[in-house]
Amino acid sequence: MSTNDLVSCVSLVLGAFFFLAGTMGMLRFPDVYTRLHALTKADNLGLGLLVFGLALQAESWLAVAKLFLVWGLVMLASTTCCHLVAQAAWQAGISPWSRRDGQ
Amino acid sequence: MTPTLNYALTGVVLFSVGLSGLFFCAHLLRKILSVNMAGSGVFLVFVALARRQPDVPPDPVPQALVLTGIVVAVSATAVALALFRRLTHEPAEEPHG
Amino acid sequence: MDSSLAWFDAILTLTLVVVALRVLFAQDLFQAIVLFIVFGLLLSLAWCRLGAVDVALAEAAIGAGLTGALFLNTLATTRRHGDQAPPAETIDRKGAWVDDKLPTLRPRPSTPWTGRLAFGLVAGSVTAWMAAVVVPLAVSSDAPRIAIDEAMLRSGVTNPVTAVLLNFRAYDTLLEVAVLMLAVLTVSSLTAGSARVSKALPSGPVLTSFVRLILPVVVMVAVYVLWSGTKAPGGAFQAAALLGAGGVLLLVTDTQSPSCARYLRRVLLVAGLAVFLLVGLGGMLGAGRFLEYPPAWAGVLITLVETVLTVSIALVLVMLFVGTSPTGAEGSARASDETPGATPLVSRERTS
Amino acid sequence: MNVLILGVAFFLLVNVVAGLVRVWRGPTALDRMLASQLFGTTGTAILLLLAEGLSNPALRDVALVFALLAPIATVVFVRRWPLSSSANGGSFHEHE
Repeated sequence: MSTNDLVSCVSLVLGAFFFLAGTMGMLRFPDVYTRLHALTKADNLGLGLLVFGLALQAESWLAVAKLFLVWGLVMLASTTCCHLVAQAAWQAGISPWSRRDGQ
Repeated sequence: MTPTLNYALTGVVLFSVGLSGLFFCAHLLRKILSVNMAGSGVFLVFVALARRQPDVPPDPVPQALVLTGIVVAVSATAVALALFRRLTHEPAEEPHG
Repeated sequence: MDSSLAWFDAILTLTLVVVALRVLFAQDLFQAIVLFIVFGLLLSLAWCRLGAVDVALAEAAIGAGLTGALFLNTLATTRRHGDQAPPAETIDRKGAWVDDKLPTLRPRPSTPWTGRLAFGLVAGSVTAWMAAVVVPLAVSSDAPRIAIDEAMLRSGVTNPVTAVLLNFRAYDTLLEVAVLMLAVLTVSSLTAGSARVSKALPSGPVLTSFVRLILPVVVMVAVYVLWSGTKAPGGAFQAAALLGAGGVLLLVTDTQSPSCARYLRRVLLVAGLAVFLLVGLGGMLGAGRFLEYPPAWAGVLITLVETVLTVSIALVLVMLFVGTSPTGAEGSARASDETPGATPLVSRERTS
Repeated sequence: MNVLILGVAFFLLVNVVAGLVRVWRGPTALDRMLASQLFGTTGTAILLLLAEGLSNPALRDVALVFALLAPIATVVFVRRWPLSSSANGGSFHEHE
């Protein structure tokens, strides 16, 4: 196995791990504001690592460009959606979770 | 179980689910969803059967049919939703606007 | 590798069925619609697994994007606003369509158990019969395959799906475009224009700049999909679905949408059908049969028809969305005093 | 290499299935919407992996379409759904 493949493997596995973290966050965090982290942080990092790992295997520069374009678009979209969802939640009067409520 | 068989049977099941939804759900939006579901089942059967020989590229004719079907399905859904809106909004207009 | 894919298929199909059941029998209607969007995403993955990339492209744009938007839009306008309970007779009279808390897996109260049993038997036998038809077809390896390969040489394109759609079975596609026109006419004439929507979230600077950033990319990708459709997966329907979804995005954010005279909108709306018909008639004069292209010109003619079709179908999809939209209220399309279909025209960027 | 790529794709599919629980449980409409947005990201990742693993580069175009259109449902939702959370037609709070 070449270094290229090794780096690619590590990156893919790490990416999968962050997706797992995102799903766990989605399932276990207490309210909508905290769950936004799963969408915007963990999953985008996971996707970035996957894209990096796949780019090392890609057959052409066009494919690499497409991979990174996809990542950029997803980041743009989830940032916007995160903002919109948070704003809508705030305006609808959902108050953020705090430790006292949780107990 | 080959992928073709797997997906084709899923298509059959989805069609039945859609059919039952059409009969059992009272809400009109649910009925529109059911028809969409049944349609997806039919599409799945078609595309699965297009790929019976795994070595050669899939048969283009069913794919073209499904492609046409998807676009027609969305327009039929839009017509149904417009009818639904018309039904729900006409009577409720006067009292509270 | 094979076992991993087999597991992938198994989980995917199982999830499809569970999600479908949940869409139809979950208590909350909003949940059902979100699950329907998820269903579209999963179905798109299934198309990819089956190698039907053309279908996957269309499903990703329509099934997961536009149809979900149509349903959400409709549901948002059917919510009762204010604090009054919905009038009781609205619920009882015609099958409880205002109420979105329907009992799980319970047929409507008027259905007696005999009716349910009878339907269960009917549905069961229909399923069994379909399975009996489909299974032998699915396992037979000597499938009858329509001879496409040698005809491909004369088709003018190298993507077989495009060849089928716009050359071998162009009749189907022509009629399909006619069906779309009919749908737009129906939806436009049905638009009630009376729904009042209470205040939704205003589109702030973030959403506006997002749309400004993303729309050029949508147009670019649509052109790419259209252009690559002659030799790789892609084509008019997929490109139009993308553009239509982009148009919906523009419409919903209610930013400064380019608008234009109604006659131009109408011209663009029927342009696809008209050009298709003209090319077909031209084929009748040249090659002797309706919709038969001279082989030397087939590639050019198909590209021409596809380009015009893309614009028309995209406009159709946007108009269909407008047909289910609230009008004359805060955060809605600016179609309040004009008749239905007075949508800001989104197809302008793509023609100039 | 391909075994790993397809394995990761399968793992992400399982993630999606687990995430469905959030759509199921809600509790608010926003949570459900958010979960579907999450599936858009994961679906894009699965498509990119399948494109490499099945050596079908055209699947990257599908991923591109996914990435472009994933936000449309959320945008339509927040722009059309009434903000007021009243007792009966409560928009974001669902009574279970």
